[in-house]
Amino acid sequence: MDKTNESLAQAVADIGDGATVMIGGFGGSGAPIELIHALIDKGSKDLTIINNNAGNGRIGIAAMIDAGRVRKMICSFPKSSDPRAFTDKYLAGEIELELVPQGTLAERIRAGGAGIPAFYTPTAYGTELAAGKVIAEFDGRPYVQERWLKADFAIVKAELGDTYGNLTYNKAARNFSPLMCMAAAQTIVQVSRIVPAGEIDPEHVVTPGIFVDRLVEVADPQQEEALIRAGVAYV
Amino acid sequence: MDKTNESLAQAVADIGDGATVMIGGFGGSGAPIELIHALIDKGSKDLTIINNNAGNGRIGIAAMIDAGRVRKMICSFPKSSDPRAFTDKYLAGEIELELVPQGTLAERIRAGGAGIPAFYTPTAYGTELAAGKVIAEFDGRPYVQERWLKADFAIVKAELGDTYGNLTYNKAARNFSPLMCMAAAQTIVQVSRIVPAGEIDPEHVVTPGIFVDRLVEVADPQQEEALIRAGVAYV
Amino acid sequence: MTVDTCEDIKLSNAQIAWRAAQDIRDGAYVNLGIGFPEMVARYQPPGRQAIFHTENGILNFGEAPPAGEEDWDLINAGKKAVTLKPGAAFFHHADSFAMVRGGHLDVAILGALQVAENGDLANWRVGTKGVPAVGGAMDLVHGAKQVSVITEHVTKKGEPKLVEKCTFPLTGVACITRVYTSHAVIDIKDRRFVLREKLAAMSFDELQAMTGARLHIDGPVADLIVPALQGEKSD
Amino acid sequence: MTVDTCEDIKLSNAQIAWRAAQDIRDGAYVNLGIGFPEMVARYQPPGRQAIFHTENGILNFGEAPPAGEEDWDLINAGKKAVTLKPGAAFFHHADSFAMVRGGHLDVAILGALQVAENGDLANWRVGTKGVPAVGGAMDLVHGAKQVSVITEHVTKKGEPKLVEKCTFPLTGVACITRVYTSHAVIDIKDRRFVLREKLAAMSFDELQAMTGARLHIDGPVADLIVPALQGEKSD
Repeated sequence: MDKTNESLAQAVADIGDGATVMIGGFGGSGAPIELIHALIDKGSKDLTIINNNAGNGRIGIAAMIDAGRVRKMICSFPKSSDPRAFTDKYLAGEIELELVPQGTLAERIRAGGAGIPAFYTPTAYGTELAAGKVIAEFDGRPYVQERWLKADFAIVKAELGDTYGNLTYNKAARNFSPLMCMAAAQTIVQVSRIVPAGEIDPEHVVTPGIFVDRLVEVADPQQEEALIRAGVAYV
Repeated sequence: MDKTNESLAQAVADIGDGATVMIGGFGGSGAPIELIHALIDKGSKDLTIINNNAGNGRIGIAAMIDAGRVRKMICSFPKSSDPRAFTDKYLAGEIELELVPQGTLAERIRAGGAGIPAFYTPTAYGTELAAGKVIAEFDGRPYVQERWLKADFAIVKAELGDTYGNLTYNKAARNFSPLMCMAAAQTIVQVSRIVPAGEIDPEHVVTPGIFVDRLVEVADPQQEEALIRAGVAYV
Repeated sequence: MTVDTCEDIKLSNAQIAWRAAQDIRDGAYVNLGIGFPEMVARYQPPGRQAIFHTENGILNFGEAPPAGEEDWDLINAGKKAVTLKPGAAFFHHADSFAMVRGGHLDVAILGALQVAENGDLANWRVGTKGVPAVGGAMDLVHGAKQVSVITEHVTKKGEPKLVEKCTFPLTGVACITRVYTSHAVIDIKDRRFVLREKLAAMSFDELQAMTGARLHIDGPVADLIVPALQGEKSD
Repeated sequence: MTVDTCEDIKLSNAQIAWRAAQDIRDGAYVNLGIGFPEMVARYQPPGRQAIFHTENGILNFGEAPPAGEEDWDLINAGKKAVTLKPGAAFFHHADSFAMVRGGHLDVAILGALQVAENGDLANWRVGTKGVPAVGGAMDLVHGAKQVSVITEHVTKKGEPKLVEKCTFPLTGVACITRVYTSHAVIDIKDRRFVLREKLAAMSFDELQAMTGARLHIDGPVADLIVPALQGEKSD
């Protein structure tokens, strides 16, 4: 029943070539840097990565893109303070982009986790991001049909995790992570501290353990934004 | 900015005849008994009530039905340990029933709060509860289209509320209430204690204040189940 | 009649529940329907621990508290008071049914009026009279990796409950994959009943005579062996 | 050219932001787009307090912390470090965009490349070159009771930004109801630009000459009066 994994390498060991991987975080807030780097070390390629952004600087998702591991990005905002990794590959036609409005991205991921294959949203109606999509009118207003988004794996960063996988997050680092935990076949979480079951107040659990498969403790996790400001590159 | 109301009567003062009202609670767990009784006292009629159940015994929603105030119930399970109030009116053809599977009821309410006019679910496909509904196939599997559910008012019970309307709940009394807070034009909450803004840890807020319009403190709220076991009737 | 004879040699409800419990692996997330299925929780094999989900928003709840110590905000879907185990979590109804509809449960075990050979289930309503009430049944049948039924093999009148086609209103279409009865364990595979285990004291033909659709043999048929059990009262 | 003359007498960005801030009532829930719109937060009238929402999951955040004291898990949608005010709340991205899409925000204020007389907005992309990035813009335009734009009245090249029909890719259709420019305050009503306020130093004809679609008069036109402001740097 204990979901603890001994190492980052063990936690990502079965993420194979061609996998679809959701990665938590909004910019550097909540980015699971150690898990991303473990996945780079593993060497899996042809990945489809789902994240709000598309990497920044030379670490994390940007380092994964630099290393040529990412076939496709599904995101809302592939720009950042140092967007070279994605921009270069995109302009060279070496990486595919599915651009999704941020709220639609969040809702598609939640729908994937909640067993809702499709829903309607006003977002993007009449824009090029709705091109080719089913349109339907409800109560006299047009809406765009959007499909659920699922993944083979989610890798996210949380604050506390008990051995059953119940999670809390740190401040706005929560962002997409609770949704991604729901929408992936296998959810892998790095937490600052693993605690015994019962240590997290049941009222304060943000992600219930049913959505979590593996935990790995990274006691003093790196913060992407701080690394970028320090000019760190992962190679 | 302070959302505190002085009295229960003040909090429900503008719930008029013909209103659609979501009422939090699952059986007696989370039932806002004092707000329901204040609404009975106000005398509004022809109400459409949305709740998981349809009242129990002679108090709460059952008392409201007994008093002839409810035109229609939208619920998943109009049975209880003492279901006379609803059963009598229903069998006499004096109350309308829209029966909705429990998960679909929850999701329709969430959709109402989230601006999603319709979604697809596998639930009820092939059953009489999907009769007349739009069916669509996704990835080879049939799904039922369901519409959002909104209300003019929600009346719910919470545990702590700060003056901005941020809420916590007590245990499983949470149930439908956070969804109903999202889906109503006006959300009215009875809380065991109103605290100054800043007293609830931002990490522990379950319903953010943006979904709450009015708070009223009911320091020692009655518990429906306990009242029913004591044979209490509200007349 | 063969049927009458075999009614004398049959498993009690507790024994059916015991048998179903043996197939639940350690760490499984399980939802047990209201009533008879709740008995399954009593018979978890030593060394295994399932985590029980209840629709009204709890993971990892435990047995009823002693009489007089109930907290009526801490109840299960059957509105009975429960307790918490370490590692429990509370969540709202939309998240709860995201767990269900999203396929996050490993096992759901439900009661049945009828099960058809194609996996259709009827368990929510006998006819068109009285007050209909569906609760979460229509969600749960689409909600788990394995959806099983526990049931008497025939009705009190001796009529088969395993049938070619359900005559009662459906709960779900092609949703049941395993049936534990008072006389047998039967899988539903390729729209057929496939016999896996039967009471040693009865012949295949005797079992077939009690069954409203053809029983198929596809692989070995084991003896259905269940210990004598104490405290068989269903609550 | 009239246009050049009027460029000399115009509001600064800070002054445009100030003017927009005057229309935000006490207790309003407000989302400010990344960049220029963020300036609006600085000019809340005395005695009024708006509650600011950021897409990445915070309500009631405050100003940036002093340099060196940033917590990079506590950022806004522009990925800038922020602080919390008392009564703040954290939530995940699906809940955050439920607030947006569900119409729970009172005001959203966005920047614009072009606004059309029917309320269409173009603000996310100039053409088809480079890396496209949409973020939450397409959600926000459908997300508030009032969706306003703050903008220069014309581009740096003197081309009108208020037009009959947007030529840049659309962000949303018929979504903008008010425009605060460097020269005027204009409502969009019945698919027409209706002038509400203009700088006293310019004539209606001068303003019309800077505007790419017809300006209508429908009720009084007030002078647009804004104080001189310190610290006008946009961040």
